[in-house]
Formats: sequence, structure tokens, C-alpha cells
Amino acid sequence: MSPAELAAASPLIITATGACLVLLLEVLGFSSLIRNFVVICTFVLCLLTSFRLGDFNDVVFSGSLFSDSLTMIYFAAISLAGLFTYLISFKALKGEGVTSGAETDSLFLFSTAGALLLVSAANFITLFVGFELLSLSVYALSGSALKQKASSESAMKYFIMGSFSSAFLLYGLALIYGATGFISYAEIAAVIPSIRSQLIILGVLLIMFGFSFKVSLVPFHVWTPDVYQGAPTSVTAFMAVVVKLAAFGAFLRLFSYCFSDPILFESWSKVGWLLAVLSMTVGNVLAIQQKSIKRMLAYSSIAHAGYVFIGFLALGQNGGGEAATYYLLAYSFMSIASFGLVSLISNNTKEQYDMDSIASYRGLGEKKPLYALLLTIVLIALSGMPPLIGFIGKFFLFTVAHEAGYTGLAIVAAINSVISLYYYLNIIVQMYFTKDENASAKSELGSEEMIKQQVQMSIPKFVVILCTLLIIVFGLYNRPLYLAAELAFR
Amino acid sequence: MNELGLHFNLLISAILFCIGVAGVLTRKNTIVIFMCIELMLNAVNLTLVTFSVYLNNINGQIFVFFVMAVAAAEAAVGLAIILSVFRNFLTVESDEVAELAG
Amino acid sequence: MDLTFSSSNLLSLLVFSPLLGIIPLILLKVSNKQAGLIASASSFISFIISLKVFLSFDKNINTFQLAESFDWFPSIGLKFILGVDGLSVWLILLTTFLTFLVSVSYSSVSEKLRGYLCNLLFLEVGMLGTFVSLDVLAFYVFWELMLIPMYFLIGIWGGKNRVYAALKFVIYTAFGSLLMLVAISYLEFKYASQVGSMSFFLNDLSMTSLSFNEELLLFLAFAIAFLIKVPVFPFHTWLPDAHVEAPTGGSVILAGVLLKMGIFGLVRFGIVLFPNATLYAAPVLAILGVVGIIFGALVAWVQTDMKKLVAYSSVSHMGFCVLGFSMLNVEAFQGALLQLINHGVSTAALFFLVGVLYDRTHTREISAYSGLAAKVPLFATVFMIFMLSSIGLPLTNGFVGEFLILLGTFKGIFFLHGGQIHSLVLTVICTTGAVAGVVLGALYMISLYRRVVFGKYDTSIHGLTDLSLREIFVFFPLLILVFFIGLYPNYILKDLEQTTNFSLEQIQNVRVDQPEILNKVSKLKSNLPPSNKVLNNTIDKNIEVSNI
Amino acid sequence: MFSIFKDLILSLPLSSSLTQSEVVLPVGEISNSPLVDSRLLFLPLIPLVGALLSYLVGGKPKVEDDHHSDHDHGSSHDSHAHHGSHDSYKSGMSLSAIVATTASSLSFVLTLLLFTALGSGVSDSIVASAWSWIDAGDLNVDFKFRFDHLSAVMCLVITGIGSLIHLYASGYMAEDPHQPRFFAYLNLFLSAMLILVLGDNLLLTFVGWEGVGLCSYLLIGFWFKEMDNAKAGQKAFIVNRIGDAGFLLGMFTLFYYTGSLSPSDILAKVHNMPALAIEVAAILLLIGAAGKSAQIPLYIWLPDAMAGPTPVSALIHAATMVTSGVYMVARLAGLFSAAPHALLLVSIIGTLTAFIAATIALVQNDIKKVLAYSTVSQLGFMFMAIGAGAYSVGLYHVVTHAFFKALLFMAAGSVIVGCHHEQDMRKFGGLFKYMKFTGISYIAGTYAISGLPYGSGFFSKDSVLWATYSSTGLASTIEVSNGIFLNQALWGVGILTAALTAFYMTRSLFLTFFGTYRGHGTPHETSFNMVFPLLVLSVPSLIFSFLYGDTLLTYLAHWTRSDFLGGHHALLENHTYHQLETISMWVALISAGLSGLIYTFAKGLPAKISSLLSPIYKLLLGKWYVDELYNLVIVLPLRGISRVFFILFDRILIDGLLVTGSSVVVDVAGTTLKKIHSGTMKSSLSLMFSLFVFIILFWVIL
Repeated sequence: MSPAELAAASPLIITATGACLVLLLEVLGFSSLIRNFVVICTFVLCLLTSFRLGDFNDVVFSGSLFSDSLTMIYFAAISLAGLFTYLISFKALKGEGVTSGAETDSLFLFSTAGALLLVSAANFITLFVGFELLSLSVYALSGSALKQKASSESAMKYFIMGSFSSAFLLYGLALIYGATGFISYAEIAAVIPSIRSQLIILGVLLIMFGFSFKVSLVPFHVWTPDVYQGAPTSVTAFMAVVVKLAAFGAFLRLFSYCFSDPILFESWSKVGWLLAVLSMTVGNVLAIQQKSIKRMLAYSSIAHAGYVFIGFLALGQNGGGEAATYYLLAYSFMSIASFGLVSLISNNTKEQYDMDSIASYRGLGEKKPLYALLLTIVLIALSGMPPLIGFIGKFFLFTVAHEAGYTGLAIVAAINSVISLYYYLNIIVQMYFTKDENASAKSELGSEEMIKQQVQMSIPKFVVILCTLLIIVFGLYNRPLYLAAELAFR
Repeated sequence: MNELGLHFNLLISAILFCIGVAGVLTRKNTIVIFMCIELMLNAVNLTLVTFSVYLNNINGQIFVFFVMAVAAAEAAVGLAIILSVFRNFLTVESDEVAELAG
Repeated sequence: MDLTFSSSNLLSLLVFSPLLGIIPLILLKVSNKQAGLIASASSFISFIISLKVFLSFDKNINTFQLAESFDWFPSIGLKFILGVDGLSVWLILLTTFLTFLVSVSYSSVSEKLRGYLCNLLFLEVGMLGTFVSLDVLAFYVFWELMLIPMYFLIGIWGGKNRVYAALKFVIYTAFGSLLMLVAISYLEFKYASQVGSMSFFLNDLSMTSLSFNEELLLFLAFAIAFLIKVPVFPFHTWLPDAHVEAPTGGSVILAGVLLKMGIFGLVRFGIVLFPNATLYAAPVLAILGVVGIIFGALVAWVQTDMKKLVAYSSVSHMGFCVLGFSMLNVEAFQGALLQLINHGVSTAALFFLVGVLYDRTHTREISAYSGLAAKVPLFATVFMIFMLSSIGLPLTNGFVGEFLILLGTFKGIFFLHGGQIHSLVLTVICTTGAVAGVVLGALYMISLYRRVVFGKYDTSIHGLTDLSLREIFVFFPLLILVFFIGLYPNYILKDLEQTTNFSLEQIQNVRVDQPEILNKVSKLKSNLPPSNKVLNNTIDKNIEVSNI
Repeated sequence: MFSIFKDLILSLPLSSSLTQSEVVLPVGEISNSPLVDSRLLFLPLIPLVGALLSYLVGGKPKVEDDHHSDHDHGSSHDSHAHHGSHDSYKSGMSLSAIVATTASSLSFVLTLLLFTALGSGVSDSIVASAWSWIDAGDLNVDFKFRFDHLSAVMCLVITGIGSLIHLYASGYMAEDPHQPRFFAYLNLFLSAMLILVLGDNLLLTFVGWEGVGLCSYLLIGFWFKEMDNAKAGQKAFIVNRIGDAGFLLGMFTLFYYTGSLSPSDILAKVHNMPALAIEVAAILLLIGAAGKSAQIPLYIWLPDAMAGPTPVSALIHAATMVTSGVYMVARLAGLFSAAPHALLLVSIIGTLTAFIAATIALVQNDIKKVLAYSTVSQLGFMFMAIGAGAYSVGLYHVVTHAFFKALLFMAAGSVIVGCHHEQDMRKFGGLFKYMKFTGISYIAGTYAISGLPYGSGFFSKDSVLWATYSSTGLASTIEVSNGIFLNQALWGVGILTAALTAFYMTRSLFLTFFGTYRGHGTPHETSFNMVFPLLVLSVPSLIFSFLYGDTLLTYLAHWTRSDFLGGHHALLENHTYHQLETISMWVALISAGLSGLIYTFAKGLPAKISSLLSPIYKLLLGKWYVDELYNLVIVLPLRGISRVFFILFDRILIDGLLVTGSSVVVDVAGTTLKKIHSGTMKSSLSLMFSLFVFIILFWVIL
């Protein structure tokens, strides 16, 4: 193996081995602590090895995998996000009715492997295999709370709709293969300008179907609210972050590398902007209607996908990919923090009938001041207020939209940000501005007691606090994030 | 393979694909829906093989093998999920599995 | 204006000095009294620093002074460039001063005092940052930074309908500012495509060449954000709600500082970045200002809630500022800028006064009070003085600003339209409207005063006591300011002159490289009154240059 | 009979010497550079300091107790009356009264000193500049005062009569617990009035202009516990503000065309202004003057202003503030002379005001209301004079009016105190025997105001009428009917008004002081410090004009640069003047005599007449229903509009349609979309697929 091949393969090998090892350990009867340690080590190793990729700019394994800085950035982001979501899921999963630890642990790792494969794919076969590996593991993950109706329902919906859409993706891949005769990105990119076949554009549209489904762009979003709500919260976080990172990464790679032909770009962007507008608008408008916070965050993630997609429309110009990546990275932090907080908060409010209803956040500012404060920061960041992390990302997207001539899109995004403020702030209203009527009895617990509860540090809490701090720090000092985004599209 | 054969095969696979789509959209039983999805995948396989033969290029056929493997895995995961749904809901009719809404 | 750098880092020190209070307030578990003490001390330090800034400011140099520049985000050219001119130096002083007064009078808040003071100090960071930023994006960041603390101040410590009011405030303001963000990004894109590098520095961005339509649209986006904040007539309905629901401190800051941001933005950015559009849109702004003046005054007259009345009076007063700004001549402009400070003093004091009543009796209904003069004479006297300052009685601060604006309006309309028949109507509307506003202003204020302070004392009002020592401490400096500005406005006007001259130079240097603007400007030129000779010449010169 | 008087006058050595005293007026060269004297700054400053001091020495303001307030002090006015009956002869002055009176006397002394300095003839004005006030663009305004002959006359009146009224007030207000506040306001008023008069630019005049308005407001509502008083104060303030708005606009117009706000600069540049601009500026300034000097249509506040304590009525609402309109016009005489249409308007307004107010005064029963309407009427006379271009005559009437109207008000105040705060004349009667000094002064005042021969009013009113008659302005070119020109018609109305004046003043005199006492309790003479100013003022009311009238008139005529130079004596040779004077004298005599006869011997007659002419009587009693008209035409619609604005724009259009509307749109869109996302997988799949097909179709179409 050449160094480049080694660099590209090692994270994949590590995660896949880790996944198998976890299952093995379970069979051999090792304690869950060791298993957890192995999983964490796998993620950390994966993260560390992925940095090697930055030294190369190659296609390896006879045109199967990329070994370059875009891969590096997404590898790093995915493994870090995987690590964080795994840490968040630590005790939470048990609370949500997930029985067997080993399977979920290995599924986390398998899906991470799939995500890595998807991002690094350099031909259609690896793309499809990565896509399916990721999807199948996540289908299983979302159904991992076996005894819960919601979980299995969401798994079923995700599975059926996901398979349906991957069939479309596959059909699209097949059509492009037919039209060009190649399956590797580089070759396809080379021949597309000389082939003006309707098959290609049809294929591109079908591929867009598949990817739009994974990143939940309207109208391919229909699964998102149900699945996000039904799946265990930490799995939801995993879906919202890792899956999105991987799918968007591959999506970006495909469109910036493989389908970068200007005339082709012109052709699909005729309808592409519609996806962005619909995603932003439908996502935000529907988020207002939600009573469950997970469902609300699902719709908000649809809207954020719409924002990211603005970057796609500017792929023809400098900076489109960077802006999309930047926003995606920023969104990942906010997403981990928000779902992590939801998971933490609902775990602590088990006695409530509606675990994740927005109404149950009433008076949280008094009951759990720390969580309430963190959630407030995260929500404000999600709404794109300066100086938090979401702001500069949005600004980049606006700038590239102007460059690509989509000023109207920027205005739509701005108006949507205003709409989104409404529902984000509504949570704050519940937490701080309204008092919980039935809380009077509970609050007799004494503030000392509550503070003691709050102060006890657990791993998920640590992760959430870390993410929130990063949201603030990267908001004020966005150089690292920007460099990452820039590096990806060097 | 000549042009006519190509178009014929492609048409067949497209029709198969559409049948699959129609099945997914109209049927209620999740197992039937799942079979329809398999049909869609196989329709694509046909397309791939057709192109592969037409273009005299082995890639398509390799692709088909991967697709088949994935389909098998999909079947395993899918059936497991449907099983768990049946355990919880005592039905596999998709319309009755609708607790999540709003 | 150019920058005069300073090595003292005074401005960044100033902007972040409230952190001195915020950090201990967050980290330490302190009692209410200690918290109040910490916040007061911290805001006092800010005030002292701002005094130092004020003293270091040299009004004879026409630059942004005490400038500092930090690379914030070098890859996109975002710098944190700070600097003050004659206008911002006063607004800074006003900000730190009012924040200090508000934090001193913390005792009107009993619940969650720490949070209240934290938000207040955060708000101060935002306000100060907004006033010193010379970098458009940094300005925007601080501009938005003010939103959330204010949202909390209204939402947590507000009255009955606080959720609605807070949300309305945020949504209204965010709507405007996000459009501004779109405009900033567009401007930046234009600049980058012309220059090849990115920068958000005011002076750089003002070099961007834009088509007239682009400029007008961008100006519109900026102006909407600013006019919502002012607030100008059709965008004003957030203000009464926000004021009524906000706690006293929130109202004071809102009226005293936040409302100034709109005009400040127009002066600092609107006129510099989009001089042609400003000139073009000025008559519309003038009409909006006049409508605001009359509308605010009339509606204030029929209010039954004291705070709402004062809130609508703000609409009316800020209408004067918009009118003065849009005249684009020295007198009105100076008047508008001075009026910003005046309004900050008088209306803030009026809100404090309403707060004094509310703290004691927990109602703001005008009809609940009667004959207070007999019971609380000191309160009545202080109230009287601020009321008079608010209606612009000569020798109080309110008069000078209003007078200059009116005088300039009389001149300015002629400048803009040179007595053509159709614009004569505009002249009459603007001047008469504004003067009518002066009369109506007296009407609602005097009527409020009569209903509350005069008449038979209603013995059913319980718990009413005269001003406490702490309250006297709050009002006394404001009283001094009322008369100081009223008697010796030149002290401030001299500082404001610098900003005024610079802003009006922008208008004089309207770029006449496009035929449509050339047309408009030459039309203006033919209508100039004799007293605007300088301007006349400048425009002449520009036209000549462009003809060559 | 007239010839006897004429001979008498001509034979008087005093008057003839005074006729020659015109030579006192500067004939030679006087340096144009004004004399700088910083003492001038102290003129307005002294009363200002006095105001502060008298408030501070008064101690802590009296605060009412929660529990006792309603039965203890229902209203200050009542409590005043209540206390007053116990020991009404208490003449000790409170500390604040002493401070205030001293301050006002000091400023009188200072005025005299400055007047002497001015009289030395070195320069025609004294200036003092404090600091540069407003500097912005073309506007440069200094805090600069100018003491010239015109302002000197006003200052003398203000501080002189002002001091007397202060003294008087110390007696009148002796029982009031809020004396410090009262005297502070009173001194503040003096200060503002002096600023008004002395201001070297119109802006400073405006400062005083609004300042006196404020003090008037404060003093009218001094007994604030009575809501009606507060309302009267508010009315005064608002109506004055309307006038002030006119003043402001006029000032702007002048500034726009002349680039200055200083009267001398403006007058120097008037001829450069377009004629229309002059007219507009003049009319706008006149609106200001009409507000302050209570002319139609802005006179309505003055009668209500009588709610204030009587010394206030005497000082502010009779002698000084209300005449500032006349003063301002005289200051800008050159401007007004160039605006004939404006002048015409002034004459008409002045005449109408004089007449209408006099008719209302005929039927008033409140003694202060009679005097109030009489003041409005007299102010109308002053405006008549201005309208005729005879600014000096207007000012002349200001001075004489200040004497006798202040006197009348104070006498009335004395009566009111003497009769335990009764103001209704129907409850007076025969007071002369209880209050000899007050009675004498009231008689003197009535004599003067009625224009009975050789009283102060006689000469000044005659001059006004003559000025109107002989005016060469626009009025003399308008023919009303055959051979009668407008100026002659106005003169006719003026004569009629003069007759009415004599009638109602005599009526009030007889109702109050003669006949039998109809009230309760025993009236008593008031304290010395109240009676003394009355007696002092009686003297000039009677003989001032006779002695110094011509001198003053000539003096004023010179300094207003007005062309109406004829003094009484100079005109005696004029045949028409002679005739007119005779007519007006006889009219006043007969009218006063008739009134005296009716109210002594035929007390039933007025009632009979009023029932005979009941519609007219009702109209007059209802004060021509002007208040009601204004309320109906202006106030109510304005309030209605405000409500409509509030509800229509804020509540319905902006908040309802735009704010709530947009949120409803989002909400409806949300609920609609939510229905589509119904939750079953099949519908979701169909939605997804159909939209995908739609997008493909969309792409194909594009």
C-alpha cells in the first residue's frame, strides 16, 4: 500500500475493525466498560489517522477512494461527530429503552465506516456501497429501542423510504454509467463536456433525489420529522450530524468534482434553487407548528439543509463549497449540542408523560438553570445571531449567493431566519418567560439540591458543555473553522 | 447488442422500475412494499447489465454484484425491522403503523 | 474620515469593560445587594473610561479618533476597527451614564436580580460596540448583540404581556437587520469583485462603485433596519408594546440609547456608503419623519397608559430626528444629532419617573393617579422639569435640538426642491407638520401632567412616597444635563459639527459619474438658495469633472 | 364745554413746558456703536436668583397626609378662604415674599440706573453679551441683551408695576401655605419677561416668550387642587403654544431671507425680501402676537386665566405679558410697515376683538371676568393702533393700560379678599363705606379706562382711535359703503367699543361699591401692603397721560421709527381730530353716566332689557359660544382623529394586518402543510414522489 492508500484506508479499517471487535468482546463476555473504551478509542484513532490525509491529493485503490484534504476534513468531522454523539448516548440510550449495548455500539461504528466510505468514494460502486452501509446501519440504529413503538415505527419508515430513494439513486448512477461508460468520478467528469445526453441530466436529477433524501431537502424530507422524533435521541443526533455530514460531503464531492461541467450545472440549477427555497420555507414554517422539540429540531434541520444547499448553487463560483462546508460544520456543533441537551433534559424529566414536548420545557430556567442556559445559547446560535457560530456561516452563504446571482435566495434565507427566530425563541419563552404551574411542589426540593444535581459532571454533560463553548469560541474566533472549510476545497 | 436491443432492454427495465415504484406507492403491506423495492433494484440491475453489454465494459456488471450483495443485506435489516414492528404493533400494514405525526 | 490611531486601547477597554461585572455576576453566588453593587461598580468604571475617552477626544481634528484595529477574521478581511467621532463620543457617554443610573436603581427589580444585571451589562457591551465600530460587519455583530439581552430584559422582567412584546421587538428588529445583512453581503461581494480583496472597513466599502439602482436598493435595506429601530411611522408598533412591558431599566435603555441606533446608523453608514441614494430618498424620509411626529403626538394624546404615552412621545420625538437628518443641511443635521442626546436624557428620565410611580403603586394607568403634587411635591417638580424639557421649552435641552431641526427644515426643503410648485407643498407639509408637532407635543404632555399631578389628591392611592435619596441621585445629574444642554448647547454642537460636516461632505461629493444622477444633481443645483453657496460650488466642481 | 378744557390745557404751564420737552429727544448725532454694560445681565438674573432664593427660604414644601387630606384641605382655595376670615388683617410678610419683592425692586432700581445711563445720550442702546448660545451652520445666536429706549419703557413698566404687585401679593397671599412656590413663580415670570423684552435676537425673545407662557401656566394652575384651575392653565399654555408656533415660523421665514435673527439686521434687510415673504412673515409673527396678546381667534385662554391668584391676573394677564405681542410688533415695526395686508388684518382683528370682548364684558357677573374681557378689549385697541401703523400709540396704550388695569385688578383682588373670597358682583354692593381706599382706587381705575376726560385712558384711547381714523394704510382704500372707508368704519366700531367700555366699567363700579351690601359677613379693608400699591398706582392712572403722555408718545414714535408722530397737543390744531375727540369724550361721558344712573336708580332695567333681547343676552352670556365652537370644531375632531389613528393604523392596519397578518399567513401555511404531512408512510411517499415528478416536469418546461 502506498502512503496515500494507507492514509485513506486506515480510518476505514479502524472503524470496521472496531465494530467487529466490539461484537467479539460482547461474545467473549467482557464488561461494557471495556467495550465503551474500545469504541471511544476507535473514534479517536480514526480521528487521528484521518489527519494524515491532508498530505495527499490522490485517487487511490485504482480509482475507488479519494485521499485528499476534502476527505480529511470530512473524515475528521465525521469521526469527531461520531465520538461526540456516542458519548452523548452513553447513559441516555438505556433510558430510552435500548437494550443491547454491543449491537448499538457496533452499529455506531459500522455506520461511521459507511459514512467514511461514502465521503471518500471516488467511483459509483464505493459510493453506493458506502451509502448503503451507512443507511442500513442507521436504519437499524433508529430501531434499536426494540420495545418502543415509536422507535420501530421510525425504523420502518426510514428503511422503506430510504430504500426507495436509494433505488432512485442507483438508477441515476446506472443512467450516467450508461451515458458515459465510466463509473469513476474523474473519467466521468472528463467525458461529460463532450457528451450532451439527456440521460446524464436525468441521471443527475435522480442522484439528487437520493442525496436530497439523505440530507432531507424538501420535498425529500418527509421521513425526517417522524424518524427524528421516533428514534432514540442520541441516534437522532447521530443522524442529524454524521449522516448529514457524510451525505453532504459526498453530495458536494459529486457535484463539485464529477458534475462540475458548467452547462450541466446550469441545467440542474434551474430547479436546484427550488429545493433550497422549499427546504428553508417549509422547514421553518412547519417547525413553528410543532409541539415536540425533537420534531421541531427535525424541521429546523430541514431548513438548515436548505441554507447549506445555497452553497451548492454557488458551486460554479469560488467559495460555494467552502460556504456550504463551513455552515455544515457549524451546524454540526449546534446540532450535537441541541440534541444532546434534549436528551439530557428529557432523561431528567422521565416522570413527565411527554418527554420531549415543548410544554415540558416550561419553567426550565428555574428548575435546571444550567441546561436552560446552554440550550438558550444553542438555540440563539441556530437562529444565526451573532457573534455565535451560525452567524458567519450564514453570512458566507449570503455572499456566495450574491456571487452566483442568487440575491433573491439570500433574501428568502434572511426572511426565513426571521421566521426561525420565532420558534427558537419560543423555547426560550417556555424556559424563562413562563412559570410552570405544577412546579411549585417540585421546587421545594431546594435550590441547593438542584444545583448539586447540576454540578455533578457526567460525560454527556461534558460533551454538551464543550460543544456550547465551541459554539461561542468559534463564533468569536472563526479562523479554525474557516481554514478547515478552505482546506477542503483547496 | 444493437441499438434496438439496448432500447428494448432499457425500456423493460424502466417499466420494471416504474412497476416497483407504483407498488411501493400503492401497496399497504410493508413486506409487499419491500418486495417492490427489491424489484426496483433489480430493474436497475438490468439497466446496468444492459449498458455493460452495450458499452462492452465490465464495470456495470461488477456494480451489479455489489448491488445484489447490498440488496441481501438490506433484506436482512429490513425484515428484522419489519419483525420488530410486528412485535410492537401486531401488524405490518403501513397505514396502521402511524403513531408519529404532527 | 481618516483614522487617528492611538496606542492606549481605550476603546476596546471601554467596550469590554462591562465584562468586569458580568463575569463575577455569573460565577459568584452573591446576594441581591452585592450583585447590585458589583453591577454599579462595573458600570461606573465603564462610565469613567468613557469620560476618559471623551477627554481624550480632540474636537478640532476631523478624524475618527482613538482608533484601534484588530484582525478579527483576516481571511475575509473582517477587522475590529474602532474609532470615535464627535457623535459617537457623546452617545458613548450617554450609554455608560444611563447604564450606570439603571444599575444604581437596581432595587426596582426583585426577582433574579443577577440575571437582570448580567443582561443589562451585556446590553452595554452591544451598545458600546455598535457606537465605536467602523467596520460594517463588526457593527452588525454588535447591533444584533443588543437584541438578545433586551429580549430577556423585556421577557423575563416585563409586565403581563411581556412575551408578546419581547417577541414582537425581536422579530421586528431582526427582520430589518437580516435584510441589512443581505445588503452588507452584497456590498462586500461588489467590493471584493472590484478590488479583489475583502474588507468591511467603512472607508474601503465607501469606494465601491455601484449603479444607482443597486445603491438605492442597498440603502433601502440598510434604511429599513435603521428606521425600524428609530422607529419611524409604519414600523413603530413594536415600541409601545416593548416600552409598556419592559421593566423601568429596560425602558430607560431602550428609549435612551437603543432608539438612537437608527439615526446613528444612518449617519455613520447610510450616508457614507450610499450618498446618492440618501440624497434621493431624503424627501421620503422627511415625509416619514413628519408623519411620525404628528402621528406619535396624536396617538400619545389618547393613551391611557402612562408608559405608552411616553413611548408614543418617543415616536414623535424621533420623527424630529429623522426629519432633521433628511434635510441634509447643517442646522437640521446638527439639531437631529443633538436631539438624539436630548431625547436620551429627557425620555430616559420620564421613564424613570413612571418607574418611580410604578414601583410604589404598581399601576401605570393615568386615571389611577390624581393630585400627586400635594403628596409628592419633589416628584412633581422633577416631573415638571423633564416634561418641559420633553416639550422643548427654551433653555431646556429639548428646545435647542427641536429649534435647529425646524429651522433647518425650513431651509432644507428649499434646498432640496427649490420652490417648485409641487415641492412647495412638501415644504408646507414638512414645516407646518413639524411645528404642529411642537404644539401637539405640548398638548399631550401637559395634559398628562395635569391629569396625574394636578387636581385633588386621590386618597385611595396607597404607598406613595416622595423620591428616595437613591432616586434623587439618579435624577439630579439628568436635571443638570437638561439645563446644561439647554443653556450651553455649543459645547456639544461643536463636537457634533465634526460629524455633521463629514456627513454632509458625502452628500456634496455625490458621485456624478452616471447620467441619471447627473441629471438629478444639476436639477438640484439650479434650485439652491443663496446660503448654500459652498455646496453649490462643490456640486459645480463635480459636474465639471464628470463632464471632462 | 370742550373748549373750556382746551383752554384749560393750553393755559397749564406744566403741559406747555412738556410740549417743549420734545427737544429732550436726541436730535444730534449719536454714536451707533452700543454701550457695553454688563450690569444689564443682572437685570433678568436678579429675579431669577430671587425665584430660586424665595423657593429655598420657604423651607420644605408642605406634604399632605394620607389620612387627613380630604377634610383638611379640600382645596387650597377654600382653605385660603377659611383661614382668611380669622385674621385678615395680618400684614406680616413671609420670608419668601420679602425676598421676591426685594429682588423685583432691585431690578427696578437697576432699570432706573440703566435708563439713566441710556439717557446720558452717549449711545442709543446698551448691550451685554453673556455667551454664545447656539452655533450651527448659518445660525449664530448669542445670549445677548439690548437695552434701548423701547425696551427701557417696557422694563420700567415691568419692574415698576411688578414690584408693586409683588408687594401687593405679599398681602394677598399671606395665608397661603404655598407662598414660596408662588413667589418663585412670580419672580421667574419677571425674569422671563425681562428676557423677552431685552433679548437682542428673536430667539432670545422667544425664550422669554415661552418662559412667560410657562409662568402664566404655572400661576394660573397655582391652586392645582381645583382641576378647573389646572385646566385653565393647560388651555393657556396650549393656545399660547399655537401662537408660538406662528412666531417660530415667522422667525424661520425671516431667517431664511435675511440670515439673521437680530431685529436690527432683519430690519436692515427687509427691503431685500420679496413682498409676499414679508407679508407671510408678518402674518406668522402676528399669529404669535395674537396668541400672547389674546386676540381673535386665540383670545379664549385669557378669561379662563383668571383662575389664578389675583396678583397674577394683575401682573401677567393685564399689565405685562399680554402686551408682549404689541411690543414684538413694535420691535419689528419696519417689517410690518412693509406688509400692508398684514396690517389690515391686524386692524380688523384688533377692532373685532375689542368689540366682541366688550360686549361679553357687559353681562359678566364675576368681577375678575369683567376685567378679563376688558383686558382683551383693550388689547384689541392696541392692535387697532398697530394695524394703523401707529406702533408708538399701541405702546402708549400698553403703558397706560398697565397702570389702570393693574390697578383695577388689584382693587378687585382687594375686594375679593375683603369679601371673603367672593367674586360675584351680585353679592357685592355698597362696599365703598367698608373699603374706602380700595374704592377710591377702583374709581380712579374706572375713570381712566372708561376714557373719561384727562384720565390716562382718555389720551391713549383717543390716539388709538385717531390713528385708526387717519390711517393711510390699506384700510383707507377700501370702501365699505357710500363714501365710508374701512378705516372710518373701524373707528366707528372703536367708538362704540369705547362706549361699551365706559358702560360696563361703571356698571362694575356701581355694582361693587355703591348701593347696599348683598353678601354675607362683614367686608373689611385689606392690609396695608395691599392698599399701598393701589394708592400708588391710582396716581399715574389718573394723571400720567395728562402730564407725560405727549412726551412718551413722541419718544416712542421716535424709537419705533414710526411715522405717526403727532402728540395730543400737536394735533389739537387739526380740525378733524378736534371733532373726533369731542365725540369720543361725550360718548364716554354719556355712556358712563347712563350706566351709573341705571345701576343706581333703575336696577330693574338691565333685567328687563336682557329679557327683551334674550337671544342676544344669551349669546353674550355664553361668550359668543366660542369655547364651545372650538371644542366642537377643533378639539373633538382632533381627539376623534387621534383615536381613529391609534385604532385604525396601530391596532388594525399595522399590528393587525401586517404583524398579526404575516404571522397568520405563516401559521395558516404551517397548518396547511401540516395536514399534508399526515403521518402515514404511504401519503408521505406519494407526496415525495409526486413533488419529484413535479420538479422533473418543471425542469422539462424550463
